[in-house]
Amino acid sequence: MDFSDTPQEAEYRARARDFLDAHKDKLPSLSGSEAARLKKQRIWQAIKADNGYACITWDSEWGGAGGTAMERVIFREEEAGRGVPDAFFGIGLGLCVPTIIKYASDKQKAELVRPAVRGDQIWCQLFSEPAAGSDLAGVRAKAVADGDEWVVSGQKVWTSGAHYSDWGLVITRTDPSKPKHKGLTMFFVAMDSPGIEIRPIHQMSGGVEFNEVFFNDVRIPDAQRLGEIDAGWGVAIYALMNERVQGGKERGIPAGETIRLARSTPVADGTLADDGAFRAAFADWYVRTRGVQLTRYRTLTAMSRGQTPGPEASIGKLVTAFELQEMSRRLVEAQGPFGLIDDRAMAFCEGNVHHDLLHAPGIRIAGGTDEILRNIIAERVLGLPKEPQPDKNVPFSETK
Amino acid sequence: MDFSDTPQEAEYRARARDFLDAHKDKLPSLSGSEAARLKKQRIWQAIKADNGYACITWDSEWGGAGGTAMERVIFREEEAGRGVPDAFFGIGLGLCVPTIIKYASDKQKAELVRPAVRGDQIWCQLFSEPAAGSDLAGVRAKAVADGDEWVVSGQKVWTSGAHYSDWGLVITRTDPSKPKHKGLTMFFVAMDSPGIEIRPIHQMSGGVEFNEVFFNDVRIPDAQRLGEIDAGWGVAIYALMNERVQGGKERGIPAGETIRLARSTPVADGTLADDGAFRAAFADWYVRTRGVQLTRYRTLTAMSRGQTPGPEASIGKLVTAFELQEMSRRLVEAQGPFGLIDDRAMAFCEGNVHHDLLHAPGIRIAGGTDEILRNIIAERVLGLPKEPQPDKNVPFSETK
Amino acid sequence: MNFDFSEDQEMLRKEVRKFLEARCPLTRARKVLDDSEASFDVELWEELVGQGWTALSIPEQFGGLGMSRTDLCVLAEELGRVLAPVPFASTVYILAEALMIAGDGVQKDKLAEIAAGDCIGCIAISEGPGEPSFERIGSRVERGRLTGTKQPVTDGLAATDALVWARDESGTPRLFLVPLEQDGVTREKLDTLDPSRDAARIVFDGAAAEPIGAPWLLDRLLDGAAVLLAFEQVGGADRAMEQAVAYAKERYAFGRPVGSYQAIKHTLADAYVNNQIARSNAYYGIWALDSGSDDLAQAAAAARVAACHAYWFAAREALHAHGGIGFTWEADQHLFYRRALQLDMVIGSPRMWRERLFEQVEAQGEKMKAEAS
Amino acid sequence: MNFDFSEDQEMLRKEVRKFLEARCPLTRARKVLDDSEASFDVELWEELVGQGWTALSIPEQFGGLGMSRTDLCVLAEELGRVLAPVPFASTVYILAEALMIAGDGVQKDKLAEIAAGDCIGCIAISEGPGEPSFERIGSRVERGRLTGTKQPVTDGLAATDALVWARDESGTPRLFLVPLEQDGVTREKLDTLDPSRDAARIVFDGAAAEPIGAPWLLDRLLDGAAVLLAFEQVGGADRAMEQAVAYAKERYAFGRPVGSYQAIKHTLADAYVNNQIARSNAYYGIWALDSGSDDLAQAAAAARVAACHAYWFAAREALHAHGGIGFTWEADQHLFYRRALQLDMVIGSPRMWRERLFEQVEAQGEKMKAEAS
Repeated sequence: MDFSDTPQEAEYRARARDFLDAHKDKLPSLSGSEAARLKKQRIWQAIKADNGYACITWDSEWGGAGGTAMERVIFREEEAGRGVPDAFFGIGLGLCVPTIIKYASDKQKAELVRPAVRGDQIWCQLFSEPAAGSDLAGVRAKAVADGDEWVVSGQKVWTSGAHYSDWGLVITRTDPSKPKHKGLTMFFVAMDSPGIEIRPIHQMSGGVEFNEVFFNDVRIPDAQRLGEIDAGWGVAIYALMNERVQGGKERGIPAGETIRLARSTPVADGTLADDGAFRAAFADWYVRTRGVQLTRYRTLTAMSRGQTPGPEASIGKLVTAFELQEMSRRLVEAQGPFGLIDDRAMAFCEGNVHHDLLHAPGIRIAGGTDEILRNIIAERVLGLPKEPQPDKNVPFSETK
Repeated sequence: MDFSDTPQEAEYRARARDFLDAHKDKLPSLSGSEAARLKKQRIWQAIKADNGYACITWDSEWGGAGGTAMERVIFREEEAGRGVPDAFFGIGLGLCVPTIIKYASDKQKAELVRPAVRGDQIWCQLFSEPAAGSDLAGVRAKAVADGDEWVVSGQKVWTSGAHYSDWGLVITRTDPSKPKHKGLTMFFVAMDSPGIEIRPIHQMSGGVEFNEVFFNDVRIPDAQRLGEIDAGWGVAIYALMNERVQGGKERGIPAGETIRLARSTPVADGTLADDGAFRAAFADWYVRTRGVQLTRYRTLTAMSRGQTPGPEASIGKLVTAFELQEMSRRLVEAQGPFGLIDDRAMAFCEGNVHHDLLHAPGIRIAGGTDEILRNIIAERVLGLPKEPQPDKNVPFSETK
Repeated sequence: MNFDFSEDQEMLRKEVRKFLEARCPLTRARKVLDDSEASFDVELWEELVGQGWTALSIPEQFGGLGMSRTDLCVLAEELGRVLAPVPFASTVYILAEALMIAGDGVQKDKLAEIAAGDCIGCIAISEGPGEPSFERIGSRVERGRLTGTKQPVTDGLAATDALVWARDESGTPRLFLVPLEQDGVTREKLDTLDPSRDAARIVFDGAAAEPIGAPWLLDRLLDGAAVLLAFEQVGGADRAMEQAVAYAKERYAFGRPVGSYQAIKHTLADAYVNNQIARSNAYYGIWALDSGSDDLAQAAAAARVAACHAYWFAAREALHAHGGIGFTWEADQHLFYRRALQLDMVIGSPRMWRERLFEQVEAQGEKMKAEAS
Repeated sequence: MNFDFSEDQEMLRKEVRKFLEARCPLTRARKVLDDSEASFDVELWEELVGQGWTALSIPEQFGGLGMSRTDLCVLAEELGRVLAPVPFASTVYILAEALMIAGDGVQKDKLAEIAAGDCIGCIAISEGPGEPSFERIGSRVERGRLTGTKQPVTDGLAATDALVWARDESGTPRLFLVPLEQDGVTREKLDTLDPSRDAARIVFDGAAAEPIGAPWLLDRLLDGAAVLLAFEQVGGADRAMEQAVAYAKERYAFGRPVGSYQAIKHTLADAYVNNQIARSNAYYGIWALDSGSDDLAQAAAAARVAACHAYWFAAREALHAHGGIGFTWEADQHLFYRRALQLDMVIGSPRMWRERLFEQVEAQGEKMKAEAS
């Protein structure tokens, strides 16, 4: 039980620090327009790729450095500590490209993997649909074979980065007469293909992180099929399993800053930090968010011992999304009526807590709702029985 | 919107007070052995019956006073204010006897109703079984016709007062080849019938409020059948619907006393009553328990306008049982290690809060678990869809 | 006991609901939300005035309809259901109440203006971070002239007249009546968590101000507002829950309506329970307000604590029950989420009101103990 | 980083679990629970001593096995799983620690007695209602003689030696080592919420007492105990949850296993999450304890707050998930419910530890800020 770096880890960290210090002027930040940020991130990604920091745990064959999960986390910790955002390439390198490596042809891999690792090409994931959210297999976008091409029509939704992506992984329904999980097929598609229309989704928090993507008779070569026809569900599961264990910081303001904020918030009798209700709530919030962080270190330890992280990794978002929602409300409300003011220039923490309060509902939904995550823990970790699923063996075309 | 007594109610209350004052020496209390308490309660019940206070809302035909629900509550408030427990007759008069009035023959009613109203005879309810708890229709105790008698064998459980009851309402399975709700038949049975064996259940809280009741080939005349053969589910529903809207006080210590206790509990910096965490928790507890009380007054208002209380009455126990559990834990724990001491002579409030803490788990279960109550609210009040019930149309004998 | 609305009041509710369903769909609130210039829905406001709603609780001698505050609750609940983007609460629950309770002869003349829709009120108590507090108040009136900054002032742009909490010449905080259309008053729009409602920073620089009522008036006004706003909150919470119930019946996942899953159905049952508890506490609050009961402070605090909890829970979980769609700007769920937060904070947060409730219950316990001994 | 138990420790766990499954089924705890005379399971205690468990963390020079406190955690978790009705924590996590940290030459001799099972410890800090407090402590030592009453003292009947918190002649509260088998010590059994564990009222009337350690020793001992007890709590919480999971798979209602209903399955998922969070905080706590980190006070408080919450939640909901049967005396669920409460309060309640945690996090933040500037 050792929480500190091992000598090897310490050495890796020192090297990473040197590397980052040496490239101080190239480090991207959160400021600027999306286009400007993207440009800087691409340059930085290429530098990382050239130095073995882009896909640290991947084989060198794919542009990786053959490193450990712990090394990846160490690098990310150091990067994050210097304000480098974790943006643009996560879905591609975490989910899409590993799927390409597993399912695409050698020629395709040779063409696609390295540009993605270097940030020259960006990938997005086109799985969700209006009627296929938690129940991902409810996909309705259909692909119909036409010679050695497929014609895809339908609507995808919640696609991050569709508007700046070069490639997308798209799941389609190829046989509606089979039960829902059994008539799906996966493709990759060039995002500039004719017939693809991308519309941004305006979120309640004001941001525009996601898109709707419409497929209007989009033609995809059969060569871009991943896996067998009607076997797309397994490909999707493989893709989603590859979502990496994240390093770096939790969302929301850090503990020390939370207390300092409470110290500066007057209440009738002293400051918010003197209020037993706040102190107790803080303590509970602290052990939960800290517990998630520490649990991630346990997972990393398991990974560094060669184990694959299991469904228990689901607890992170389940806990932190809700805690973020409630703690940000608590902090905002403690300001009294003044807390209503949602203006970066006036609100505390540059309005970040207000933003968290309006953003947290989305975190509780995206990437698996609270309910889906609890199901995963209950069924896959605890082995509790599944619920009856009336549409399981019914032809998709006959389901609601 | 008037929270005070109307002139008629005030008059009724004054009369009730006079009556109670005039019988001061006859009022039963919580002290003494069960047998002694039962004896005093029977005497008091007879006095109430003679004066129209036993079954205030019932027709005079059945020994009632034709009064209003509000009058019943007023009488009970006054009675409770003088320390008279609400014991022994509740299940009989609230649930069993109304079912007798609805389903039994005139002769049976003439023989059975008045003795129950006067407290001369006591009734118990024999519905639950080890495999029929929340899913009450899972009854396995079987009744087999034999001439003009039925032979009943099986086990009932959670029967309050079985050991001092004269009569019981018992639901049995008469046709296991029918789906579970459709092969049940209801009877009433003399509790001293040969073959009935009663064993007390030792609760975790130390008390013995319930019994297991074993039926070993107990013979019940067909004349004691209530409703048609195999139509017992409807009779059970009727019986359970008659469970009255309770008057009187909530369980747990009252608000003022809770605060006084907190004032006398030292914490590092002053008393528990100065602790913001306690104050906030108290406030939430207060509005919830008070809210339940006030909701009951709304229900009574609806009843006094001739409406039947609906499933919304389920909220009371759902809220108060859990609040009791958490508030009693909070109060006990705030004592620090001393809170561990569970001894009437040493613990605060004569150990009642400790008792609540050990008793609350049972309240969350008995008479509908939290989950069943939420289902009732969701389905019957909000109209949300039921869950799939795989055994619904399956012969009972083929279910698990 | 008759612990419910009367038949007449239910009739009133029916009319009010019918009117608002026709005239105030959620698109009205959204319009104000989306329009960065708008502070309220002027047209809707004029229609409400036309219906006599601003006049409802004002005595007939001042041009009102002379109805009770319990009648007013019916309006409050219905306005809460439709997220009406108008300065009703500031004007009717607060300014009109202040004038009725404590206005002098001339001040009371404003009641007729309120009834006629010509006067819009606001209350300016907050100056900076933290609950408004006796100790920290910096605004001051000297020789009838007010100096200080108040922010945020809900309905501060729409209002013609403000109640402003400031120190008098002896340093005692009390309320002053301040016409806003005068030199020495500068108003600026503020962005808040609920852009469907109006909020302003108001700078007073020597504005004419006249005292109204004794120093205790503010507490009395906040108690009354807490009760009436509790009805708005219950209305909003019920509507948010109803929307989620309707969605959960229609939306399918894994071959079943999502409302058949206990995670959703039990959460919605909890919302129902919270709303009922809030409603019952609000009923007791309005009885205490209308009957002049000594219990008002306690009843108002209980009504507010229960209503804030219920609305936040309902808005939060109703949004969540809608899944991804609920997180979009186009969906209505965030309107309730925002309004729940707005009503949570507008007259001091639940934190402050829990404290008030505790103090009131303790004080009452002491009083009863003293009486008993 | 290697944030988990080592292979050797996992091996140890395997052995310990195997031993306890064979030797300490829940009937052992129940026996003490049901026997109003018994204070602990003497036979089991002797077996644990025979296994060398009381010697585990004691240095070899004092007759121990010289293993680490992290090794001890493995025992703690397993003892927690089986609700072992023995004075292990009082003796090993507290008395032995006190002697190792602060015992003088002669006092340290007791370590060998602990290793051999001849010495049983207890810590006597509570005197009356409210968390044990610096200000309210009434016990006092004058000229080596202790006077005062302590209640409840966990393992106070079983113990041979007590650590007693009392004022020294200068009035400063500190710990004293007090042999219990002497004149001037009267012990009486107390009924507690968890009768499977020993508790006593101890009256000291001029008992011989010698000081041990500096006044800060108590805080250090409580921090260490918080971490080790957190492992007992995690063990108990996991076991309670596992029982409920097993029951929920087998028990049918409405034609389905109750564990297929989200109300049950999500509650058990929450229990799992709580337990993992408690486990991770406990790991950090033991790392801080064993590595002598400055973070110990904060890590210990976090471990305790998380563990108390997890155990209470798991015990409460595991009982509930069993339905009526869980409420009976014969079922095992109340054993966990009671033990959760016992461990909640035994070294000060979660309320107190939340306060400690807040203070520690704030102090650390200040320190880091000072270092940064």
